[in-house]
Amino acid sequence: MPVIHYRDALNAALDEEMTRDDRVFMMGEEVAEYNGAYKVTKGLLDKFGSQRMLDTPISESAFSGLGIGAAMMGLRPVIEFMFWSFTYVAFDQIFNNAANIRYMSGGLVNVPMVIRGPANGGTGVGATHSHTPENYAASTPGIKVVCPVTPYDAKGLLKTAIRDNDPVCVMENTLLYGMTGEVPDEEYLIPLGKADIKKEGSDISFIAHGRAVITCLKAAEILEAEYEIDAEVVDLRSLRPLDEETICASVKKTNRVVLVEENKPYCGTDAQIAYIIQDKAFDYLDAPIKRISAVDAPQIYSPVLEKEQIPYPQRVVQTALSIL
Amino acid sequence: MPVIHYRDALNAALDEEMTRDDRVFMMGEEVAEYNGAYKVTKGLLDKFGSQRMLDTPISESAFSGLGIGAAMMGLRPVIEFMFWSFTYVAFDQIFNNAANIRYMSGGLVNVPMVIRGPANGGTGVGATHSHTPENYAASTPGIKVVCPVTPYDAKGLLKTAIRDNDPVCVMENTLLYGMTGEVPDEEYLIPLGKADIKKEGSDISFIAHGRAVITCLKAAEILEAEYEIDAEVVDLRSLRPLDEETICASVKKTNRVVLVEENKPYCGTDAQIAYIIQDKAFDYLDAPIKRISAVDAPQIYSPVLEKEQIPYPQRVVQTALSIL
Amino acid sequence: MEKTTASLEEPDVSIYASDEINTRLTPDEKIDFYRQMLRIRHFEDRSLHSYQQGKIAGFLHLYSGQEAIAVGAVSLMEKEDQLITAYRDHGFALALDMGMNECMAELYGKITGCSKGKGGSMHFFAPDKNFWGGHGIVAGQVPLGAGIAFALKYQKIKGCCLCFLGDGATNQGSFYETLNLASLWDLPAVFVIENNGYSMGTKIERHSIGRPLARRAETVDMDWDMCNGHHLYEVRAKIAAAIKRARSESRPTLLEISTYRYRGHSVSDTGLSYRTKGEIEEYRKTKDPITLFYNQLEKEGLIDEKTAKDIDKVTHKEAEDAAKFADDSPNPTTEELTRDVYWEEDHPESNTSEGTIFFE
Amino acid sequence: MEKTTASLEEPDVSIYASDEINTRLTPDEKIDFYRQMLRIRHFEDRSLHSYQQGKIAGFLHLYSGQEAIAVGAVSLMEKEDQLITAYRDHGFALALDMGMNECMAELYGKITGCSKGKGGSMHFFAPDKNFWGGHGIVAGQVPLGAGIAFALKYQKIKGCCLCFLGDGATNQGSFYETLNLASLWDLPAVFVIENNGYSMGTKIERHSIGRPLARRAETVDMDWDMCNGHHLYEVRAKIAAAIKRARSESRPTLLEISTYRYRGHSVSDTGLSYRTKGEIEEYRKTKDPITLFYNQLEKEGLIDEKTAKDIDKVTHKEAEDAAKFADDSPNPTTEELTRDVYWEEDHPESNTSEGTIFFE
Ligand SMILES: Cc1ncc(C[n+]2csc(CCOP(=O)(O)OP(=O)(O)O)c2C)c(N)n1
Ligand SMILES: Cc1ncc(C[n+]2csc(CCOP(=O)(O)OP(=O)(O)O)c2C)c(N)n1
Ligand SMILES: [Mg+2]
Ligand SMILES: [Mg+2]
Repeated sequence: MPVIHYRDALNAALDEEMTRDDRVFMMGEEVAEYNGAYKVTKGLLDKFGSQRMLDTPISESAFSGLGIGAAMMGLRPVIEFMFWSFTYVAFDQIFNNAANIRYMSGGLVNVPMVIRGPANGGTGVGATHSHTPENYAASTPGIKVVCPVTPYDAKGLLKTAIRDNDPVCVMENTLLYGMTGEVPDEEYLIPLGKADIKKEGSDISFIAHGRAVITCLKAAEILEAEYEIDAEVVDLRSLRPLDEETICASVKKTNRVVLVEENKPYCGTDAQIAYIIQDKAFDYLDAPIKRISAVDAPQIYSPVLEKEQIPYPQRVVQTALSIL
Repeated sequence: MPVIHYRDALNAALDEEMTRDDRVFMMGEEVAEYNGAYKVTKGLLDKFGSQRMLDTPISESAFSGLGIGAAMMGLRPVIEFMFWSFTYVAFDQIFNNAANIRYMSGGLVNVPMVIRGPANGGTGVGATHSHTPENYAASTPGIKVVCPVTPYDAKGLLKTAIRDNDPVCVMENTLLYGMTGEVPDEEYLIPLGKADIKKEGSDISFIAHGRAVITCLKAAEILEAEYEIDAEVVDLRSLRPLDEETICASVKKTNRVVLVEENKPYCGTDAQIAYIIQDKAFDYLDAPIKRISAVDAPQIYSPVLEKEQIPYPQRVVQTALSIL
Repeated sequence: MEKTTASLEEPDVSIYASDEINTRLTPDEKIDFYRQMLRIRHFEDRSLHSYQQGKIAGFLHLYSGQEAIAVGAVSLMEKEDQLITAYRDHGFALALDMGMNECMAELYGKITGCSKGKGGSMHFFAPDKNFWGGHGIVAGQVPLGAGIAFALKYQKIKGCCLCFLGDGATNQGSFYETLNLASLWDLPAVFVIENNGYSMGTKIERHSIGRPLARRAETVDMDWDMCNGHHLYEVRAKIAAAIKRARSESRPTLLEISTYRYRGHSVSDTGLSYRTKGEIEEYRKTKDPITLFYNQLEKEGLIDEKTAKDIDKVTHKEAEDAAKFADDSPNPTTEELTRDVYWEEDHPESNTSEGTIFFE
Repeated sequence: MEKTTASLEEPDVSIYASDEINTRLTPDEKIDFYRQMLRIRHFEDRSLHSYQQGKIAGFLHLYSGQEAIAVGAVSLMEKEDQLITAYRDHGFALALDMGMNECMAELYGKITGCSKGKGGSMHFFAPDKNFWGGHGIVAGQVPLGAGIAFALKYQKIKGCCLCFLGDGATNQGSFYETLNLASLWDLPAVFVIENNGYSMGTKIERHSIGRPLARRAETVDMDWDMCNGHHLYEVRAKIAAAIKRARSESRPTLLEISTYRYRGHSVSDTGLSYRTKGEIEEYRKTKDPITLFYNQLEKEGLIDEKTAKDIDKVTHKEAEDAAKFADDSPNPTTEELTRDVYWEEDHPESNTSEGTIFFE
């Protein structure tokens, strides 16, 4: 199978879906002539022209709203945010308008729109540029959220998101754009709401999304090599809809669980996952559910400390050992 | 003790703090000449003049940011939002600038600002005007959050919030403005981070904030009258800082807990509380922690259905019975 | 409905009466405009009454006094033209020929309402009539309006989007962002400021500086114009020019229409703490759009008191019947709470998602 | 630093040279402006080098080419005047006399940095020098600038706030909201658009319509003006007029200063995919602010090659020393992660709160 970069997997998804359906168009800062701040949209302007690949001014509120209006009319906008952090200046359009219009119209309208871009820390861009608002998004009924970690998942989930008739937030990661992975030549789709067991195991469950999945896989390796502990790594992939079944099945098998995410702890997504597990698998838990999140402070610039702020494998290992 | 309205308790807090400290000033839509959309600021323009009571245009982003700039310079702005829903158009200013500036300046700057207004459903104003973003606020390091439910708490917490040197979000409720309660004539302050046991009990703990506390008190009455069950009602009052001690003490006493909030369920504040309880009082739980939140959909207009959407006493009673 | 006579100071509107856009109207069409304005007035009066009876919850922003704008604007719309507005949306809904029943039922929160009782007064929709809402967040609809215009242009459809906002709404950043974008991208949009002089209780002088508001368009090289909102013919003439510009040149316009609201901002506001009764009465006497149009039609020999009374009766009855319809309609059932949240959940046959989408 | 000679086409700047604001300058002051500009240029060059060495993470937005604006503006500030800008903030920090050491150490993420290594390149602060940041979100600082001006006025302090933003930032709604508010409330603010022709890779023609950008102020009855950013004297003259208006009339101004950045938007951008080398070279040859000011001082008989070389050497060494200082400085310790989040936690002696404030 061909091995490609995460950014190119996203590019392929966009390319295929724009080819397939000419209602699909893209907007965002620097997406067209500059080929995207991270080159995710490379070549798409040349291929699809400036009618369908639009560079926007720094007017996030206006162009998000413009996307919603266009989606109401049946187009299928894909909006790139240079950082998910910048959705904060368009928060009302996304989490009020896009989320609620269908409901408030009694189902007469729907908003088939994709909002995508990186939502991560770890690159030394400081507190203003390092938000991970997947919990905000997932907490909003009317919105769907996916967080792909491999090139394979990125392509399959983005394609599905573009075909979805509801607003979907796709949360990527600048640290993943350069990662590689196998992606088949043939077309495929990944359904929303389907978790993926990235590593099977029997002693403890690590449940994660986004780049934290990689952290868990590394922790699992260490546990295996150094402690003969066999950890299972569940990649949620999709936060809303959420694959509760896979989560609970894993916990029921291992009876111990550590939830890992790069978001801040208070009301992070894993708070919700923890609630679900203790509610639905209460009798299977041999230890309290543990969480590992980013250290609870604004994102620090200092590259040395930011590495400590974000969950790293040894932290996962230590926490796992504490409940084994 | 004098019995006064919740809105008048807030008014008294503002009045006293503006009298005490002339760095305190107020801004917001209709706060001055109109005396506030809910008359919380009644009479303050007459008393303090238009330099300190400012009616703003509908420019939430600009006037929130203006407040932050003024606070950096040592003033102590109190900003009224007509609805917390409207913070969505000022989200970046509040949850990026106000929250992060202290950190990004390495502690050289602080932002002594209060943002207050109602955050609630239940009044038939539909999905765009019924947000309960206390979970968003509390999830943001750098921000503090309080949700007073009685006139007594409203006055004491708002006064403390105004004197606090960090940004504090005060989440009120339009349905509470007209409620009455005892408020002493003498000055008092309520520390942030101190929960209040609104009713002692031994069989089960109800933990809530805001108007859900009243719902729990009613549920406790029903349980007592009809089932001879003695429920304890813990009012969190403050979400960040959070009184984990009182929460855990109650759970350790009753071994059963229902969390009630008017927010939507996914990553609502109670998801975090649930995690804390199962982590810190795991061995004391005789049943899974249960949560009751607003039904997971945009806020509905229909007055009949909105009553069903928001937690009501019978729902709390039924849930309590299911784990007793 | 009381009828008053316009004062003598009223400027001559014959220039607009003789504008081709108005001279080509048939007598029936003109009478129908009159009927439509009355229809709105009666609907609003009846809804206010229902509110006072406790049948309606939340907000109720009445359009009374501004009728000539909605009726004038909608009268110019062709098949592909679209419309979007803010929360003061009943007038537009009715002008777009939505039934009073579904509108009143929406206010009552009934399942027969245009949004099944889920949206309420501020959130009416009728995509089949090219009506895209009804939006509660001030100026939140403005970028959407640009998006609707964008969609027309993208699909090479000759049409435009009429996008309405209030004077207070011009102070929202998204309005200005959209002006730049619409002009930069040549979008076929007509932005209309309904300047009724107040943003809730805040008189325009206290909420924004720089007049006219429409001149805000100048800095982004967008055409703009001013208009008296109490003259239906003038409204039609001015909006027609903007629509033409949108359709033929794909260029946006910002139009500022001066108007007035009789009622408080929403029904809980008496509307009397920040303005005098005299101010309201003055407008009613000299600028009521319905009265003025009656006088105009009378001058044209198209209407008399008898016809007016008949129309009054019919539209009044329509509103009464709508209230009865709404009253008799059932509430939505509990299952409705989680319907219409996600398109996919509402269409299980084509839902490709797995997992849990609603949480407890 | 290479020195080039300004081309002959350069407009005569003697009108600004003879402006009282400039004639009153002492020779030492003038030489010091030259030094300051060079100091910025060298700091930026050194930081770029350090970035290439892998010593600096994240973004690095260099000010090279725009020096006359920061130096000119800051030279006019009196005790009570305040300044705030966006992420391209090193030039302002240095002009405000922040030490190169603390600035470079901040870029290196060290505890000796001006923000203890917590803010990074985009988030410099020095309240003791009236510098309020350093802000990463485009135009996010503009309302803050209005608030700083508000605070001065509120306390009846005669002073103003200088608030800088880029050309691309004018497309953010908060900029426009703030213009209306600042004019409506008579705030003593000077808003300065540093128009370097690009918003990242987007040329101004593709991101905003309507020229000049400063005319955006006209619609809110705010004074505005244009200025060449490569002439320090002109910058001083134009900003002085705005500051005077702020201080004496408490009225805001919007000033658009044309300028250019030599480097890419941030260091990861070569800056060559959307503009030609020729365009950059042309500016360097004809409009480099440091060269132009050298020529001016030479004409005034205040500088010669020897003096210039000395200044060059000193400032170059200052930058080298700063890099060494930064390199030698320790990283912040782990405990720093949760310091400086809450004022109250950092001041346990006056912390009245109870409960848990940091979570796991
Ligand atoms: C972002 C936002 N802020 C505040 C409000 C509350 N609000 C609703 S209408 C209104 C006044 C709007 O005035 P204007 O735009 O002139 O329209 P009008 O009501 O006069 O039709 C305000 C402040 C809101 N709905 N949205
Ligand atoms: C709200 C927001 N959107 C996008 C960005 C990403 N971004 C940073 S700088 C920039 C270009 C700004 O250009 P301009 O205002 O002209 O300033 P310059 O960089 O030229 O100094 C962009 C798009 C951001 N930081 N904030
Ligand atoms: Mg108005
Ligand atoms: Mg620029």
